[in-house]
Amino acid sequence: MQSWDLVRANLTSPMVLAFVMGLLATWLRSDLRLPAELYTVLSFYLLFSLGLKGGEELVHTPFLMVWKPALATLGLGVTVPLLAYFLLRRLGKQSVTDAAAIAAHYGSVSVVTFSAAQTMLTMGGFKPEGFLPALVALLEAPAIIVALGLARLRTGRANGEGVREALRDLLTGKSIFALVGGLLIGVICGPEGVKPVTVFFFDPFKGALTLFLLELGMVTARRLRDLRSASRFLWIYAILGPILHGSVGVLLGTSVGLSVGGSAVLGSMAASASYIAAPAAVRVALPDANPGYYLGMSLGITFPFNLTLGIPLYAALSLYLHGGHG
Amino acid sequence: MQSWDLVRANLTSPMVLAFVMGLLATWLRSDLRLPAELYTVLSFYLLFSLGLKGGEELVHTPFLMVWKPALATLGLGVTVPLLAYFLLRRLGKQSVTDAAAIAAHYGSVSVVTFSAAQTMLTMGGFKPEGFLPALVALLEAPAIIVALGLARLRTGRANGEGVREALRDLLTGKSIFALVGGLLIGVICGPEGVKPVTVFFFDPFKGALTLFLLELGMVTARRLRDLRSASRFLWIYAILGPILHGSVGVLLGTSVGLSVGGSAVLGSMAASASYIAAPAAVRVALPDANPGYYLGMSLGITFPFNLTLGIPLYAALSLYLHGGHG
Amino acid sequence: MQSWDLVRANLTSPMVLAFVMGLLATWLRSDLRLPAELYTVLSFYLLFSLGLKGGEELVHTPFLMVWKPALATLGLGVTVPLLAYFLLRRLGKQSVTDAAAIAAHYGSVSVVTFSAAQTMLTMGGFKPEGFLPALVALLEAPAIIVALGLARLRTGRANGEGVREALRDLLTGKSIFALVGGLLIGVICGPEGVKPVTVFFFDPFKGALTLFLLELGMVTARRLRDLRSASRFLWIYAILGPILHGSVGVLLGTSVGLSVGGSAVLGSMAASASYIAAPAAVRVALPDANPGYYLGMSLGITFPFNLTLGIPLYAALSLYLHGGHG
Amino acid sequence: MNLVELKRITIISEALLEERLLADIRRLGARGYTVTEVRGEGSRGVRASEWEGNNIKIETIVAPEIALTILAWLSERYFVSYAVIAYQETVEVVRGEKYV
Amino acid sequence: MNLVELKRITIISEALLEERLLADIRRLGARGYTVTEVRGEGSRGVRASEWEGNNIKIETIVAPEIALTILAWLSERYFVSYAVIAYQETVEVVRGEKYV
Amino acid sequence: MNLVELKRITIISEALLEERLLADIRRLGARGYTVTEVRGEGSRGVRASEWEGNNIKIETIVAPEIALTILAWLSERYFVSYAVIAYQETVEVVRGEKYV
Ligand SMILES: Nc1ncnc2c1ncn2[C@@H]1O[C@H](COP(=O)(O)O)[C@@H](O)[C@H]1O
Ligand SMILES: Nc1ncnc2c1ncn2[C@@H]1O[C@H](COP(=O)(O)O)[C@@H](O)[C@H]1O
Ligand SMILES: Nc1ncnc2c1ncn2[C@@H]1O[C@H](COP(=O)(O)O)[C@@H](O)[C@H]1O
Ligand code: NA
Ligand code: NA
Ligand code: NA
Repeated sequence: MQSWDLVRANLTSPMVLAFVMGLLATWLRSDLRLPAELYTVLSFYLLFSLGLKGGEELVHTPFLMVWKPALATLGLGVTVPLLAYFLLRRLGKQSVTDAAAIAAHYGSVSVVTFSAAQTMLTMGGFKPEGFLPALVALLEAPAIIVALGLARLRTGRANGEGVREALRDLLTGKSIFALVGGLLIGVICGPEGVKPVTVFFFDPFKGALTLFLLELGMVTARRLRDLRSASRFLWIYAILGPILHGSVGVLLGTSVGLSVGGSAVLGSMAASASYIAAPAAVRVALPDANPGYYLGMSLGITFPFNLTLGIPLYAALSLYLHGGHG
Repeated sequence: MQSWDLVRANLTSPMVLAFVMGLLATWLRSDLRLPAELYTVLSFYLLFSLGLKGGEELVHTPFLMVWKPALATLGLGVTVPLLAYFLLRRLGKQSVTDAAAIAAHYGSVSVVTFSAAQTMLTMGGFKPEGFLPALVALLEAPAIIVALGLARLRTGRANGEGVREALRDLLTGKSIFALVGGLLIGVICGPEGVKPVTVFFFDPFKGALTLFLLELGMVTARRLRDLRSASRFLWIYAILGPILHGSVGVLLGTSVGLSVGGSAVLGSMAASASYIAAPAAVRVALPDANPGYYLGMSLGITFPFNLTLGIPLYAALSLYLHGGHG
Repeated sequence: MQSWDLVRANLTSPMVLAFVMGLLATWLRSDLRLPAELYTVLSFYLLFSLGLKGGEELVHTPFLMVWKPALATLGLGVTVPLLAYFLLRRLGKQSVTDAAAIAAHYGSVSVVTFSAAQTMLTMGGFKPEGFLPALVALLEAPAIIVALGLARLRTGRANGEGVREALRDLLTGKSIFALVGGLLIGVICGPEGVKPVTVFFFDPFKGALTLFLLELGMVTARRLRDLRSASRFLWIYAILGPILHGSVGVLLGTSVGLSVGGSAVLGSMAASASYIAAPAAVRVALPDANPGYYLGMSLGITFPFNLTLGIPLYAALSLYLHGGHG
Repeated sequence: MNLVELKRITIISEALLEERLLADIRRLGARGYTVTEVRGEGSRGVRASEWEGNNIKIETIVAPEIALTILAWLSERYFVSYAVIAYQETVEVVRGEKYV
Repeated sequence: MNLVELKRITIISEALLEERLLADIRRLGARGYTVTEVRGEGSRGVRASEWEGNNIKIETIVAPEIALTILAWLSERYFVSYAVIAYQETVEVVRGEKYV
Repeated sequence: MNLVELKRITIISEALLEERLLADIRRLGARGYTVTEVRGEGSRGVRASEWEGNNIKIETIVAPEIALTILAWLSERYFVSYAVIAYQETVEVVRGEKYV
């Protein structure tokens, strides 16, 4: 069956295996360490390269092809956090602050999940549309704004000053900045202008992603411990949530005309939970929310789930919705 | 018009845009940070790679072709600091120490400006002579020695001990060491011997330069603030000085037989102001000179000016002097 | 003569010259510094890439071809430390702890020496067997275990707790972890799966090794000072020891059917002294042994000796034993 | 040479708070500060960054009255919600006048 | 705001000992610690790592009795064979109760 | 275990001065030192390096007389032209004899 093939190809890719190696390094208490500086450099590199590639492709994409997916993405950025907040409050009995904090994470997007999805779909023969990185930039902020707004409405706790600071920081935040910076440079330079730097920014991308995932594996393993005190509902939501949000993403992507690969990647974006932009914003605006919950869920459970099983699942759904063919 | 084309090509290159992105990151107070370790590694990488490439090309360059440009370079290294010192004292009314300190910077050379000039000229179709990196190594130290000598003559302030220490440090300084080390290895190994490492040292060069310029943009933006207290004359000199020194460089280059590209690059070298070797030497030998002035001028104004408008200007002048053709 | 050619090719390779440049940087008191983080990242990169390449090749190597060299390697891991310990005690009059500590280092393996040997032999036209990195993984630990066991037998000083801790750390130690992790990923992914990341992990390998050797040169120069107080015997052993162990390795490699290149590399492995895994283990289990001796010898003398003269020597011996032909 | 007795305040906190804390201590009268990247563990151990234990240590030398103002403000504003610890010591500073 | 007088212990040692030292001070009663990467030179200068001078500094704030226990243990267990130095100071800690 | 009262000197300065400062304190009698990379801002804020705020912190434990000699030397030699701050504290050092 085709989706099993995807799962298998996925699980035996260097990227996923490097992530597992990182997990093991921490669990087996190896003294293997990669410096935090490498993490910083690689995450900038991945974001900037993604942006550059996206920008370069955006140049020769007709606007007509982009506006519907862009609207769909903004729609996801508003719907998913509301959905997540509602479920976490009603079914999960979480406090307003914790529910809003978690909703902000699930509404936003993980760039590494996006990269992994794009790489895997391309390797599986379903090349997604080239302008998707632009959508990532659109999906990052809105959910966080919606969730912080919600918390502010429901309590006085997310005090104005904190929220305002968090929003300002958000729009100049490093991940948006790197991605949008790359995008703009890609758009301005165009394919010809970008060519001299492709050896540096495009060719080693998959290898750099592999190395980054190894380091992320070590970080993830440490983060899982923070979930000890979390209720069982949160553990479950960290897996069923993504499936739900991801399905909405795939559906929406398909309905606005994205290809099999494109819809699957949009699904993966919707399913993914932010662990760079959202935590920084939430920590400032909602200091009473428990970081152990929101980071533990998004980095400790949802990220590995998406990386291994989630992406193939959204790909299978996308394939099915497109009538079983690329 | 051809020189406008150069300006435009220049301003829309990934390198210059990355530099602007770095400036913006600081001005918009983004939390984007690249670790200082990356800066150290990239600057070594650029210097060493340049040296290696230059050395490899030097092997099959007849000595007859090199000795005149080499003498011209040494001439620049003596003339430019004297010229700058004179103007800064007479017209600018600067103190002896500040004038000497600034003259040391403008007489020496910025390797990144050199790399950018070489890359841009090559991309514009005017490939400069391959042995130019050897000239960079020749241009770095003399001006600093001349300027410190001047200061010592005019005051007792640049005390002997400090000057001697500064000179010893200068000749084993990291930038000369990396460049000359690369040069020698390139000469010894020759093109065949270097081949196995070209994938690492040559192919990613332009991309690495782009990343370095991004980081340098952030640093530059912070340095500009130091100029607040500087007199208007210094602001002006930071732009007119390079044009003057650069023109001398292009003229001299043309007169010793360098090609359009080669003369333009020699002009860019003369126009550029050091911000690695010179500050370190000056800080030790002339502790009373204001670092806010010399670093603010060379890094905050002259570097961006050369990167954007200066290099095309020297290229246009070189083209004109060569009769309008490559 | 062919072996002189090897020596010359070796001494004029970018790798060896970069190492010399690193030595000079320290001896001439240059302020050239490469951050410790780069060292960490490069050593991980080299180990992981080696493993990956080895794993990928292991997939299509029949088991029959591997088992004999594997046994020979384990044999070396037991014989060499016993031999070294015996000589250091009897002829060298070293204390039990120092003898055991040094024996642990010479019995284990230096991955950089291995990489250099593999690269040089390949460049010299004697491509070694692809599965050799797997043997490196086998050679790292046993000698350390044997030597610590010896020390424990002869004194009560290597107290049980320390030895147990050291052994646990050893098997999850960063160098084994990186190498074996790469190996397993290479085996699981196979050549097809690894292909997308070869641009990152394989192509820049030689360049990365060059950069690493430059940094290692700086470290080595500082380490040499630690040998001031060592007896003359230790200086001599640091050169004659490797020749002895290396010859045993070449002989054993030839006798189990390895090619000229393979035997020469196995000899280089035997001749090399560990300076990552062994020092960490020995410092914990034998705190009274003098790190100045074991690190000074392995990093300060044996490593440069092998890099420059040793490898060509083992290659010449291997060539001779194989009847003078590849 | 004159030595002046001043207070050195040390604040250890999650890295996220750096800018805020620096703005606060400057506003409350500190004339300078020094920041070190550190890592650590405490009783709470929560950290809103992927990199657990990624902390900063801020040290500032101030006059005793200002030290108390700063410590009081930190205690009130940050101690409940964030991973922060702060303490003061007496130090003898060369040319200490300039920090007051 | 209440300030409590406590002891701050500082341990500087070769990086290799980090995990061990942290395990020890935790076992002896420390409730938290902060680690800084430093480099240095001393009288012995031996170091079992390629990178000479690659040390760590561990700081922990504890009650005075615990401080003495920790220092005594360090002195007995590590000082002979390893490159370690340790000292204590008195600090005034904001909300110091939580570290005792 | 014996604790000896000694002085700990802390010097914060622009990174450029590291080698010089270390040579000086060694010459004046220090038997060891520890260096940390830090960043900071002060009243002057000038720095002759592209990387603003790139400072070092040198700590050395010495006998009280030596502490005064070192501080006096720093004050006279460096304070006018360079970005340097220095202070001393009393610390109780385990096996403190070896630092004197
Ligand atoms: N007793 C202590 N001694 C030294 N540092 C501490 C101590 N307790 C906490 N810290 C530091 O303060 C940070 C925050 O502590 P906490 O809020 O208790 O998690 C920790 O990560 C440590 O770096
Ligand atoms: N007098 C001192 N002052 C400050 N730090 C010291 C002193 N002596 C030793 N150290 C530190 O402790 C480490 C180990 O010292 P040692 O065991 O004497 O080699 C050194 O690398 C320094 O970081
Ligand atoms: N009041 C202060 N407290 C702590 N560190 C300071 C203080 N003033 C200056 N510094 C440090 O000393 C360096 C040089 O200070 P300055 O010479 O005033 O620019 C600064 O970059 C800071 O790292
Ligand atoms: Na999402
Ligand atoms: Na110049
Ligand atoms: Na060996």
